[in-house]
Amino acid sequence: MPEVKEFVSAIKPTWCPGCGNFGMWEALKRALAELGWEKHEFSVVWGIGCHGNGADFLDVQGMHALHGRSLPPAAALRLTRPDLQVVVEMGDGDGYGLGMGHFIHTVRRNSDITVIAHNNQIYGLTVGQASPTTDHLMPTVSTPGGVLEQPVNPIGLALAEGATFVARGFAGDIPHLTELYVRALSHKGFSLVDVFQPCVTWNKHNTFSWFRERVYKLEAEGWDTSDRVKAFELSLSGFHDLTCAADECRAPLGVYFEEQGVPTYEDGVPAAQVPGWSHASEPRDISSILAKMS
Amino acid sequence: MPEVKEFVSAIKPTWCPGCGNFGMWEALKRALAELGWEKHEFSVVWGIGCHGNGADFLDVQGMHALHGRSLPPAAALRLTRPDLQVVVEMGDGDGYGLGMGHFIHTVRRNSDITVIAHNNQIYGLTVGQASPTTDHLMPTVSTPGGVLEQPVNPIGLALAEGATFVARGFAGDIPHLTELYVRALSHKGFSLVDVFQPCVTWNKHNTFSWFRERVYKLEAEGWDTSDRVKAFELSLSGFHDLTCAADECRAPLGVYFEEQGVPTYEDGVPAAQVPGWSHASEPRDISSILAKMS
Amino acid sequence: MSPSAPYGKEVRIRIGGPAGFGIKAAGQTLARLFARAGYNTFDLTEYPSLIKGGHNTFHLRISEEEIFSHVMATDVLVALDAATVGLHVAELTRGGAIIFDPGDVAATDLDLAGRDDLCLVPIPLTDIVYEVGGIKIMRNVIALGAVLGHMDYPVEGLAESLRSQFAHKPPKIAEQNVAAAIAGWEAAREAPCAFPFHLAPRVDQPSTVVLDGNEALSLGALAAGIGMYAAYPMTPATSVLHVMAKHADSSGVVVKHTEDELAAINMCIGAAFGGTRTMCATSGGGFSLMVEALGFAGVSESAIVVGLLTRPGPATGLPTWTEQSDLRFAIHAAQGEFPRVILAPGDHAEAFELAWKAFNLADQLQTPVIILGDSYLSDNHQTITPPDVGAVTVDRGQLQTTGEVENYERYAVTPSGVSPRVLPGVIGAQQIVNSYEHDAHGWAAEDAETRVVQNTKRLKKERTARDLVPAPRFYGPPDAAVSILLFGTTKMPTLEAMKWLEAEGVSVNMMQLTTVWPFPTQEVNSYMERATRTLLIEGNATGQLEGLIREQCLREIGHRLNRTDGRPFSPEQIYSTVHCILGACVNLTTAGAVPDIEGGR
Amino acid sequence: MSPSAPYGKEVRIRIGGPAGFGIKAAGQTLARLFARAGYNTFDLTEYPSLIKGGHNTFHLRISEEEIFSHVMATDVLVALDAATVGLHVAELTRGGAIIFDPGDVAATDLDLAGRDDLCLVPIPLTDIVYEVGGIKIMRNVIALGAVLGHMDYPVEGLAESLRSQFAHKPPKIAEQNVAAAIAGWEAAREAPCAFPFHLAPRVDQPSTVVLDGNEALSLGALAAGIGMYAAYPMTPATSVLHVMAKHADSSGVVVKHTEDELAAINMCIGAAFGGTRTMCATSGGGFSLMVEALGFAGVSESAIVVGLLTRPGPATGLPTWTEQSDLRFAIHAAQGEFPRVILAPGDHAEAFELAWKAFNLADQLQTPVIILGDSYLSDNHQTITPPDVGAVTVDRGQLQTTGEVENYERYAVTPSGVSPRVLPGVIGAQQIVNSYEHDAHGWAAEDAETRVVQNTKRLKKERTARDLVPAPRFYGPPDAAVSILLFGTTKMPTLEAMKWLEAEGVSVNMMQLTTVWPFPTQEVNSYMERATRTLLIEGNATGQLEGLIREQCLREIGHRLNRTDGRPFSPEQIYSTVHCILGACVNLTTAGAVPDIEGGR
Ligand SMILES: Cc1ncc(C[n+]2csc(CCOP(=O)(O)OP(=O)(O)O)c2C)c(N)n1
Ligand SMILES: Cc1ncc(C[n+]2csc(CCOP(=O)(O)OP(=O)(O)O)c2C)c(N)n1
Ligand code: SF4
Ligand code: SF4
Ligand SMILES: [Mg+2]
Ligand SMILES: [Mg+2]
Repeated sequence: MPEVKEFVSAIKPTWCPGCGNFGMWEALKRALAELGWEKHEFSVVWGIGCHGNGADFLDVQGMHALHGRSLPPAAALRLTRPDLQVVVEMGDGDGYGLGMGHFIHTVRRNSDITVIAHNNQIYGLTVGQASPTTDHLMPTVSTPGGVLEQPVNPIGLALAEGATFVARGFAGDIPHLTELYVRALSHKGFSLVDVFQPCVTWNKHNTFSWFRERVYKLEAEGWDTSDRVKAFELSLSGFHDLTCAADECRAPLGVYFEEQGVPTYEDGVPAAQVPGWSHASEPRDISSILAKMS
Repeated sequence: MPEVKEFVSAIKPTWCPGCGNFGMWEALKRALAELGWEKHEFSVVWGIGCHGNGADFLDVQGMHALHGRSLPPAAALRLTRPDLQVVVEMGDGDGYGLGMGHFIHTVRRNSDITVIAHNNQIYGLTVGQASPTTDHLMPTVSTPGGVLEQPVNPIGLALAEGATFVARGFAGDIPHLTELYVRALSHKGFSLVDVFQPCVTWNKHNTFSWFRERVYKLEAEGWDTSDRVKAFELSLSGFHDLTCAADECRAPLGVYFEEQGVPTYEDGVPAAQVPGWSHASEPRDISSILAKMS
Repeated sequence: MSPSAPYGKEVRIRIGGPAGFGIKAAGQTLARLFARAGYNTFDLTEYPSLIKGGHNTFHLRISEEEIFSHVMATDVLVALDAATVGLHVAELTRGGAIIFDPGDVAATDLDLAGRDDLCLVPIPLTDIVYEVGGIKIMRNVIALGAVLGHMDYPVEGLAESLRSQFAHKPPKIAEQNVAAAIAGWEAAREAPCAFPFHLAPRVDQPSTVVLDGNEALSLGALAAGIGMYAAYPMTPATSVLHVMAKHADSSGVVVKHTEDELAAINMCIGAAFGGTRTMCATSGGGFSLMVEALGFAGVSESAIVVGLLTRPGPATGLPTWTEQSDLRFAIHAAQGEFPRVILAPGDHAEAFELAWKAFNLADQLQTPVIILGDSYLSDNHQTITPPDVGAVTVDRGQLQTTGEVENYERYAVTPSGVSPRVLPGVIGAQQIVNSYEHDAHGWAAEDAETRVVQNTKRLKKERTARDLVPAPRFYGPPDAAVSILLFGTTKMPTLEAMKWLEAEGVSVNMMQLTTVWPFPTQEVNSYMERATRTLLIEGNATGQLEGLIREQCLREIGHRLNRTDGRPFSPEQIYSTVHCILGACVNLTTAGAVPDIEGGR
Repeated sequence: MSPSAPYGKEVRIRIGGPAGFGIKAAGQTLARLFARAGYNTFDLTEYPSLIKGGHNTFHLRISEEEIFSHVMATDVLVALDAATVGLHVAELTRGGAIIFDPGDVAATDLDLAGRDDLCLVPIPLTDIVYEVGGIKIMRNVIALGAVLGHMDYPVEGLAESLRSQFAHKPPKIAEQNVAAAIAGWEAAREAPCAFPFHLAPRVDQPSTVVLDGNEALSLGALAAGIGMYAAYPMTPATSVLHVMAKHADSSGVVVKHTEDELAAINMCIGAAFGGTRTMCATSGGGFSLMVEALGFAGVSESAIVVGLLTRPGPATGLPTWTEQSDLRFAIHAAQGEFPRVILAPGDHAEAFELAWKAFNLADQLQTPVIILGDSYLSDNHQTITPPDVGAVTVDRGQLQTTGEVENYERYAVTPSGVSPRVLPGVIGAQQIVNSYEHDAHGWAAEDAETRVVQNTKRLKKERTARDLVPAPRFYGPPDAAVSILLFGTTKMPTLEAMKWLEAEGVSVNMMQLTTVWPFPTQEVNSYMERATRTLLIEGNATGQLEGLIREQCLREIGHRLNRTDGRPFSPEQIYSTVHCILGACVNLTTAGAVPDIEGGR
């Protein structure tokens, strides 16, 4: 069973010093080590963005997919390789912008994958434009007058589509984030961990200290993780505009909602019970099908 | 002011006899006449599907867009033509499948358009495959073993993204549907009317009678349209599987949620206050911009 | 020359009426009937993009000899509504028959365009329905009975297939249908004029199958060991999804109707990463959405198969009709440069063959393989000798599915450009399958040297492909008065026309490009070198194959025949074109005419 | 021949170091300084796809004469880290200088690759920062001061521009920066070796502007009266969105950062329906997502402008580098066949000109117009005479924006193929702008005749376009030893190389295709007809322009120069290639070499 450091690849991380991605990287390595996953027992799929650059820094059997398209290949890999666990690392622009359609449809499918969203509320790699989760009225280089949209509410959306595990973490609290990862990775069915990941270079608003002033832990308050509607209500508190004070804009961390025992998509697909490559060791016998056609 | 019949085009509808689209067609014509909209005061944008074939049957200044892409052109038209109201007619596959991303992002933008979804819970024009709203476990030609996904919950999704007008109608109740249309078309900001539209040819499950056994009117029960969380809870009752009995699977009709006075996207865009073509009557003077570059 | 009468070796039947009345199903019952009776059949369904109403037709060709395509001529026209007569009377051959319901339209009101050679066969379809206590849809069955009756062909076969067809329904239904068929059969016997000759069931004929192009493609994919099929419905590719879904559980295929085509192809890439043989199919609009991922498959060296079954564009275009205007699009789709293989089946047998070969090529080359077809291939049925399942091979190229590796490099540079592929799940197979340019391990790389090395490595596979892909196919004599060049489904009507021309002693040969990319420059060069007159036939306006030939071979085409009205080329059209090129245009008096050829009668 | 020393007319400065230290900003301060002083400048920024770290460089060319591109040679190298010296020492010209911080690396540890001709200028950047009580980022300003000091160029200009640059900040900041600059300037004066010659501010020079290609494109679009710009960020197109957003409110442009590129282009089509001049720009990956809608614009006859600014692919490829490998993709993207215009600006002045002309062409032809550029155009700055705003015209073609119409037909058939366009909002302008094939009104149509009529009508517009699009541009003598063919940004280094060759008496001419589609067959034919030796230069591996010429002109290219390492062609490379073609290869000893040309000193 690999130790934490064995998940470090030969490439030195190129993230900006102080970037929230470091904390997420560390937490994932710890969670993997804690779960004792061997490198040939799982795969990681990344989207394109600063978060995606992480594909070079984790020593795994992975895939660096297209911008916004990390979920379809990940879901298909899980569906055709029952012997592999699948983890997705996506960005907020990547996963909730371009990839929004895939996100919603993967949730309602209850694909048995774990999705980690690097939610820095900004486009990092393309130098600081508004992302779908950028706070209302925040000015960015692509929205100098401030963002006019309501930020995307990933947790609310996931809940609306029957998600079975929805959590939120913070890159600034690695031990807590590691716990969330361990629970999400152990969950059977679709699990989402949306992580506040401060971008120290482009997002001067949602900084580490900004979050530290606002985050609190649901566990600590004995939150009931079985109430979908209450969880939805809680997700609305995620909507905050620039002006709102720390005591108003609380940011709950932890598991919002969890439901066990819901059949996964893979459960429902007979052909998904063996590795897909095993069907192609020799030509398939189609005589019975042909017989019906004469 | 055109009368109902004046919105009928020269092309005779080709929908299957008994199709729910007839009722929606009729209700829209009535609503337009009731509102007294002149044909040059609004535009209609259709997606591709049986619903979209309606583009040929309504005598308007409209656009028959790509499959799944009716919202972006509609939103852009509204944004660049403050003098035109814009209505979208989309399908469930069209708007909630391929078009899901645009749907979510248009909602959170609070674009001042009215979106009518022809929700027949099936792909009509391509002969009966499962749609994103097909009931759980329903077998179709593309899912002979039954649909494994949770159906898309358009109302819940819209509510999660801050929608300001969310309603559900039924093609089998034209007067009530007309009322909903009138309210939606009069609403300032994004309005969604998701309409149960029985497909008599391919969807043998969600039939007119199936709905008649289940629908009830929110107005009649004095529903409070100002509570987003309660509306969300109500939207979950939209999740029904094949087996559930009429008395369990109630289908609420009417306005789930309504919020007035929220600024629209158009309100926030200074350039959106005059028709876009007025900027191109002559070359724009860019000397002040050039001056900064020397 | 006026339309020829039906002749001994062949009968052509057209059933016409509004959509939604089971015309296609009825027609196919007839087709199967004659196929089982040892005849060759070819049927063509034409329909608009709506579910009910409009004008649909089903055209069936039944022949003792080998046939390659539909024809325009019709010997027996079944008019389920009045409009059908006016629309198709011109296609009727001399002495041809019209079966119609006098309840729909009086014989005297039939628009016969002045023809007096036709045989009117009034059948009270609706009345008979009531007599047998059936439902309206049974008009079809009665009409089928009438067709057989008029042709003096035994009705038992039909009765049988109806019984088996309704076996799962209460026996009453089957008997009603049989009664209806017989009633129609008898009514037709009373027709004033008799069918000029007799067909009879044939014995000791080799067994055949009747299938459409999409079924042939699906069977090929299934035989190849496909493990996942992901698609979003789009005419004419839709039915591949249906066929795959139908056999998914019994054959062990994961079949996913995805949220869109972007998901479909990206799922294929994910499944391919896991070592699964995978395919998605669509038409031009969906393919447009797959373009970026096609490049992803190229740079990540993923083995996927993409079906591009074209229809007339641009955009939504004419959904249910046919065209060959996406050839260049398929060749150049996606930013950047990477190797791809494009196979273009010319008929149903080739659809099966090229489908399974596509999977081998994808694995051998680790790059996307496109199967380029069109509506004419997808929508229509042929009787063919059962596909040669024995010939199917599975070659997965350099693939390790299990075990252990050391110092693995996913993108190791090799002479062929193909790198050993080791799947995730294998111990030590750390790798990044990457959409960025990357180094041998798969890590993103931006330095000039690595870029050139990896880009060159990938493009090398296009040269490697040349030795693996199917060569162009050659038909006809080595030397000919006219040498035809084409790709894809145009092969069918061309072979048919060549048969007629050959019978007239007009020598024509043909080169069909089964692989359109990499382009078979050498073969085309030597073919054109030897040609007296060249004729290029393609279903587009801008001459896309012609442009390819000019670019690759620096050669000019002599004559060209293009078509863009959404309808397939007919053998009649190709036959006349060849005659025109030879300076003696045969002026066929109607679209429906077929030549009176030697031994035709 | 070894690298030449800096010479009187020109100085080349390279600043190198890790990303995120304001290298580009600092460099541009310098560029503006010299531009204002009457010099021509050209700067090239090279950076990897990450935000901090890595190796970034800014290369600035300053010249009295007209310059067309970057060069590899460097006279003054500012090394903000040790690595920079080793990476760029080979580019240093004879007697060239290295400005570095002995605090980063001791002079004795500098990797000079055995060069003894170089001038080392140690400047304690970090120490000076502390002296003036500034922050680390000020190292740049000190370095700039040192560059000027070493060149014995007055520091006042720099001081000035720093003051204006920090005008909005507390005065303390500005003064710190000025102090830093002066300190650097003075430190450099103490260098053991002096700069071989003196630059001085020039007087009475015509005023100029310094801008990059994306700014030029944006200005062209703004001048043309653009009303909506919709885009999703993608390198190298991203900054067009930033420029547009910056001027949105003041210029009255709706600027939308969309959820994806599908939305961007479909929004453009919706806005165009409303009569708004509209544009979206992206790179290959985003363009892939726009493909289907490009066809929608084609069939619906929507006037939109699409910027395709390419980078090396496939897929994510090398985001921040340059390539010209999407030419064929741009020409053939989308299913079906429809007219399109593709314009390829060769430099910044053309970017402005072709941008505003693109909007006229889109309106005149009512079809999509693509502006094809690449990273080399987008990312780099030139000093140019201010774009000729007076020359800009607005021609909206046949457009009615207000009033009333009767019996309107959106798709009326006309000789030119262009139909009168009447906007929604006009009384009586009922119409359906349709993605389906349609009739004159816009209603969906499937009959063969309407299809052919409308498809032919649309394609007719491609012929109409030929008389409207910019013709190829010709440079150099009518007859030449070598005739160069190219499109797009390759024009820049080629013109530079031609200047050098001309000075040597080597006669070279060049044809630049400003419009790549419709293809200027005639012009290319007559150009090649007259050529002695042809050389085709394009930044791709498969010879895409070459293929086009072969297809359209049936002509073979003599010599070719291709590049796919993501780096732009350098004039040095083109210069040597021409010499090689002429049989006397000039062996430039290093990449950094530039020829000692007549009057060079
Ligand atoms: C189709 C496509 N469009 C645009 C891009 C350019 N692009 C790369 S990363 C990115 C956004 C990055 O933002 P996010 O997804 O939030 O990731 P982050 O960098 O913040 O981690 C964009 C627009 C692309 N690679 N592909
Ligand atoms: C990109 C693309 N993919 C697929 C299609 C084929 N297609 C046309 S309509 C349709 C689905 C129709 O279902 P829905 O949107 O629910 O509309 P309905 O027919 O039920 O009204 C599909 C898949 C298309 N036109 N474009
Ligand atoms: S730009 Fe932001 S997100 Fe990207 S690496 Fe730097 S700090 Fe992290
Ligand atoms: S198929 Fe269904 S949705 Fe389409 S027209 Fe017929 S009944 Fe209506
Ligand atoms: Mg982000
Ligand atoms: Mg539907």
